[in-house]
Amino acid sequence: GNSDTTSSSSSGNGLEKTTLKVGTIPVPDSAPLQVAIERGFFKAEGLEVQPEVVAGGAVATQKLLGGSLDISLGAYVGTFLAQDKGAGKFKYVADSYGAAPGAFVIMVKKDSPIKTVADLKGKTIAVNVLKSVSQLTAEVQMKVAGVTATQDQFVEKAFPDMPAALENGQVDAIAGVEPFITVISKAGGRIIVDEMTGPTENLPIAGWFTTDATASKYPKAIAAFQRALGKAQELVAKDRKIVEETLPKYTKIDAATAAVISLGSYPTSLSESRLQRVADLMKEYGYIKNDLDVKSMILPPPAN
Amino acid sequence: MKHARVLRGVAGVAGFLAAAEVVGATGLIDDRFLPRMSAILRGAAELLVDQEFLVDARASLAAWGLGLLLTVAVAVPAGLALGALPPVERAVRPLIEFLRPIPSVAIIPLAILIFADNLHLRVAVVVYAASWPIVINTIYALQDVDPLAKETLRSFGFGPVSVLLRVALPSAAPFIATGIRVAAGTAVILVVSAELLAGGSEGIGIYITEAASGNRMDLMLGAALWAGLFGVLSNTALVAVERRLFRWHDVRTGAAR
Amino acid sequence: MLEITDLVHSYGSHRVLDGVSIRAAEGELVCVVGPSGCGKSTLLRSVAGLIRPTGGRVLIGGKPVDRIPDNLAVVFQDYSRSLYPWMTAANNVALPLRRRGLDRQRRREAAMAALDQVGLADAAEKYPWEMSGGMQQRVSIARALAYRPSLLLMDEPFGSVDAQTREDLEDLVLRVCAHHGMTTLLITHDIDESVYVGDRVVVLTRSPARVAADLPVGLGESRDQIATRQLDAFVRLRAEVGRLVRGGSSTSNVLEKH
Amino acid sequence: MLEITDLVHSYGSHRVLDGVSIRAAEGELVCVVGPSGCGKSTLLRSVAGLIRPTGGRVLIGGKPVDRIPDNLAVVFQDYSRSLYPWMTAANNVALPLRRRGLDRQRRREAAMAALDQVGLADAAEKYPWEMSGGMQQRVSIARALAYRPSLLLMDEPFGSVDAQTREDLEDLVLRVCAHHGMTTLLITHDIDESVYVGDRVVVLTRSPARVAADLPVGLGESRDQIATRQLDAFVRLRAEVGRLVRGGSSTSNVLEKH
Amino acid sequence: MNVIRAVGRVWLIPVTLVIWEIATRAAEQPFFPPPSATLARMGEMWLSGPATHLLLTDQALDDFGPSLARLFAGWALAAVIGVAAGIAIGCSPRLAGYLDPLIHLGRAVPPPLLVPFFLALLKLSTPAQLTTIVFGIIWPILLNTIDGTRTVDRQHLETARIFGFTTTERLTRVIIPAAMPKIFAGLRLALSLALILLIIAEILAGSGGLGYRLLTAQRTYLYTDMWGCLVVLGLLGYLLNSAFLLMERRVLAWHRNARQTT
Ligand SMILES: Nc1ncnc2c1ncn2[C@@H]1O[C@H](COP(=O)(O)OP(=O)(O)OP(=O)(O)O)[C@@H](O)[C@H]1O
Ligand SMILES: Nc1ncnc2c1ncn2[C@@H]1O[C@H](COP(=O)(O)OP(=O)(O)OP(=O)(O)O)[C@@H](O)[C@H]1O
Ligand SMILES: [Mg+2]
Ligand SMILES: [Mg+2]
Repeated sequence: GNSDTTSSSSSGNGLEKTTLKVGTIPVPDSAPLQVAIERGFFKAEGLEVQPEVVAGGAVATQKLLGGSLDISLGAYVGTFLAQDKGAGKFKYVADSYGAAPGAFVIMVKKDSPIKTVADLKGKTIAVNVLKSVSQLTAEVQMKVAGVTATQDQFVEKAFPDMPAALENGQVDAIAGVEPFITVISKAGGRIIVDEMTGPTENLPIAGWFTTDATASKYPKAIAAFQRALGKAQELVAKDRKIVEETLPKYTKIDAATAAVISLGSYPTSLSESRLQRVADLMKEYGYIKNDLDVKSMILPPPAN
Repeated sequence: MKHARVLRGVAGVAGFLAAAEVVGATGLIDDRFLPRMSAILRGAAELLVDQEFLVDARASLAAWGLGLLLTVAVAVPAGLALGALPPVERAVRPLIEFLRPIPSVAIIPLAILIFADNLHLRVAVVVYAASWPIVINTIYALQDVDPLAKETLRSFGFGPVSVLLRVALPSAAPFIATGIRVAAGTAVILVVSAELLAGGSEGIGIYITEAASGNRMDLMLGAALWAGLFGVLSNTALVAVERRLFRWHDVRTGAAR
Repeated sequence: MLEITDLVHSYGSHRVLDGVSIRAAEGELVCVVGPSGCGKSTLLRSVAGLIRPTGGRVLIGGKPVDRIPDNLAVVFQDYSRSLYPWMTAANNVALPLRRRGLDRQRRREAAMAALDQVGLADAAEKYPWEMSGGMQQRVSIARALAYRPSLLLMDEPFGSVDAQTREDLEDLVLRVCAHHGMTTLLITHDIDESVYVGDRVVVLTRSPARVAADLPVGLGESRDQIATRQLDAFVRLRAEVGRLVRGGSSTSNVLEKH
Repeated sequence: MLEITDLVHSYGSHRVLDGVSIRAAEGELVCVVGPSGCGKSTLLRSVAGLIRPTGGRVLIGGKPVDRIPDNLAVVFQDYSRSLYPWMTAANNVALPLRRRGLDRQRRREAAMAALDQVGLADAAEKYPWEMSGGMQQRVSIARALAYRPSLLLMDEPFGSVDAQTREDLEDLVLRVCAHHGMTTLLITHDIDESVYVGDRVVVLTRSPARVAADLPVGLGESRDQIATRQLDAFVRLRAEVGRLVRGGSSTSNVLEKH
Repeated sequence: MNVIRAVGRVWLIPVTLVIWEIATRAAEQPFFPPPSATLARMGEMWLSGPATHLLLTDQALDDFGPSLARLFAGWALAAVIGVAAGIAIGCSPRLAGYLDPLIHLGRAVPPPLLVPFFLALLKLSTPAQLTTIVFGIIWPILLNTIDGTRTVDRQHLETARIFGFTTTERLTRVIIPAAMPKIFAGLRLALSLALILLIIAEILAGSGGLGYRLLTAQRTYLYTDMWGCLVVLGLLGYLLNSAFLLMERRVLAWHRNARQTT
């Protein structure tokens, strides 16, 4: 498109760094990045974004600290945890993904005696990463149902292993996302509860973050990144179709699946108050000990 | 003779694949959760024409090759030094035995902090974990060198280093080579594991991560199959080299390769 | 040149050498005979500095042997284990010549010459495992001779070759040692050989080994396989050594336990 | 009992045996002599079924050798590699006796007796690497004799022992073979020995080996180390074999290339 | 004399510790806590229990007990299978022909990717964990055993054939003793690998044990805890290895003596 023509004009606008290594996870959360790359939004800012797959938020924080990434997608829960434990100082530069109905659910297998959330008491629940947003919201839902979750009832399982683990009885329930929800449903699995209801409705899930050091070293480059991504985020937020088209390009979710799966939301602003909800829940459920000053972890996009 | 071997190998693999398929077909494994062997094979075949996978495979191969070369370059001299100098070996042993059981899941996060470059990271992880079989085999092989062979050269006035390089090393070489073959397999695993755990821009492990996100088990396991095949090929190549280099060893022993 | 004084060696509590004294002048060829298992190889290994004897002293050129002496070559009893299976005969012979500072070409020439001398010119490119026992033994003799050591130790070097080859090799060793003034200690089981080859014959007793007799041969400089063996002195000495090995005591009493 | 007919063997393109025919009757002791590297060990390995000869036939008791024959014992030239280093001398000797269906106690007794016969009663509990070359060789002789095979193959079995022991062992082998009616093929380099021990002496030519002569010894049944060796017939035969080994042609012409 | 020997053996440990302590204090990297902090935390986690339990805390018993049992079971199983299969393959070129490609295929597939297979096939998690361990550590045992079996001195084998040894005798009296040093090299490699695979298996199974503890420590950014786990692993590795060498010294006494020089 017309991105090529604009790129040359804006490349000279004094970016400290024109190449950014950005960690992504091949999940719907990072669709806006893909869109921004494809549509040349970064190029227009004079930025070259090199996406790199990371296995999860924990690796992303390591890679940011080690300097092999400049910016990465990261779930808020994980990053807040890292910040609280003193693993490093991080700054979110853009929101990416938020909860929406049907995108995060707890499932059991067809003939499971578990009917309600309360039945999960003492049962093993698989989450993709321990102490992640999945686990946190599961704990919240259980508390809402009047039972207390214990640490050792959660086990870590990669999403692709969940269907078999559930079927084999290794775990009693799983906290899943798409496209695995669809897979399990097809095998007769039942959804017990949507994790993102009640206290967790619309909970922010993941955003783009960097370290304090990088943020203060390359303010202009980060700002450029924020602008470009912001444009993509707006597009995606408005039109689910774009996500559906983009997903097959950077994940192995095919178009047919992409068309039917439940997606989260793509928030267009980095809202301190929304993120504070995450931090508060974490404090309430003992994930972090101290009050987290979310404000200090946000680098709002330039008013543009 | 050679043909018979190849045929047997093919028969063995075919037999295994067929058995795996039967296990899937009889429902011993639920094929809703684990694709059948035929599906995996189809996935593996699909990968062959998948440009993205080919790029990934080439990247993993490069990391593997570089890693293994470096491993050999580091581990063989280290093994020789430790095997030839028992006091040093005794002093270093606690450290080595302390380090050996540290798993890659713990090493990789460390390596991420130290190596910013993905290639360096994978190579470093390979060198760390694949060195042990070579080091240990070298130490044991050196213990097995005929003392008379060493004494012969010593009696001609050769120094310890000469004896080590001219007698001990050649005598030990066949068993060191076996260590290298073990290491080659380990290195494949480590490259892929490092990619799975640490991520990156290209590599078989990256491809698997992507396939996992779409629940494409067939592609995941197809990629894993290619990694395995890669092990077979590297082993075949190494054996061919061994057969040329160590003919003297084979004829002295009952070795029938 | 070589002075072995009161050499004692025990493996654990098992005493093998019990005060053995042998002297060899520069260029002298001393044969050592003695019953199987009496300690001859042990003696040789002590002289070569390969084992540290429990007691006694070995001097070479006046200096005590505390490590492997310079300018030494050894033909081991177990010759097959002392050849390197990954090298051809020629390379096995040429290898030690690196110590002589020869370049590749010269090493090769020297090795070929030595192999020719032991009748293996054709087998230069063979690997040890492609050679018969006797051929392997000859390669290790060639290796030692090509090295031109000032002290040559040989442990039953002709045990695996036929009578004709053996005689040829005996003459070869005599010639080479004389020509280069090598001091030689040769262990053998063949009594005729010890008398034919040696300037002196040292007879060891049954284990623990002591020197039963140290007999000068005195058959003059030149030897001939047929003529020398028919000399009266040869026949007498041979009988004497034979009797000593069989455990009798010396009649000549010369030089015994000096 | 043993019929070797026109045996041919080549290693690659290198012909080693070139039509060797040897016959041994039941209980006969045939000595094979020949130049180093001519193919004696190759011949023995063919008879033992360890290599498949390129051509010709080996029959044992009328049956062709296509695998290792039953009731066979071999003393290898490279004795040190044929003893198991993880076993004591006694266990090395006793191990094959399991074939004979003896219980542990009896095996042990037989092994001790055999070791005693070769003069190693004291060394029964030693490991091979604690023994001298000659002792190891005697252990492998003891192992073969204790086994009481119907066919005994020995490749220079007395090469590493002293003259006295050698004579004792020669007499021992003669005694045991005669007593148990073992058919024996004995390779040796010692011409005296071949005549003293053998019922027949087969002389092989230089490589590629052919039978140069097949001489009946005919010195009668009983042998004595001193008396026999002084017999005229012995001295004559010895000279004849010596000449043949050195490459001359047979004067007696008897039985040559039958 | 003995003191000097002992010092010679262990001097490197305090030296390394001191250097590490200085380096980590200087770096102030939260990921690299100083060893003193790690040790203190380890004491808290595992060694502050009642004296009746040798000071071990409940957590220590929880963490180590089942882990060690799995470790030994896995290692022993791998040893038996690896040595048996290695000898069979080493002895039979025909069998080797059939199995070789499969073996090399199998050993180059990352164990974590095979876990779904094991889980699907074995359902229960303990056998699946054991299978994971065995599958991960068997290769050095197998390859070294094959090598050892194939390279028995030819004359040893010929002697066995001449005297008509039965297959069992050939195996137990000739091949196994001759291959033993190489098998031991494989077993020693596998022992440390077993610890690694134990951790992986525990992580994958998500149940208790040291691996699970390591994982939770990583997930919650408790780096001191994580390092504590690593130190325990290293110590375990060292102890197991020392015990192994003790055993090896007994079993291979003949070998050491036969191979001694001077
Ligand atoms: N490494 C060892 N450990 C224990 N004892 C040994 C060792 N080497 C040799 N012996 C013993 O020392 C004695 C002498 O051995 P040595 O090899 O010196 O004899 P030898 O005179 O060379 O005999 P031969 O003529 O048979 O070669 C023998 O009784 C042997 O058992
Ligand atoms: N494995 C082999 N490969 C190639 N050539 C061989 C092999 N073994 C033996 N030869 C050759 O065959 C010939 C005969 O060897 P063999 O061992 O039979 O001789 P031999 O008569 O026993 O000699 P010796 O008396 O020296 O032991 C030799 O020239 C040798 O080089
Ligand atoms: Mg000796
Ligand atoms: Mg021979």
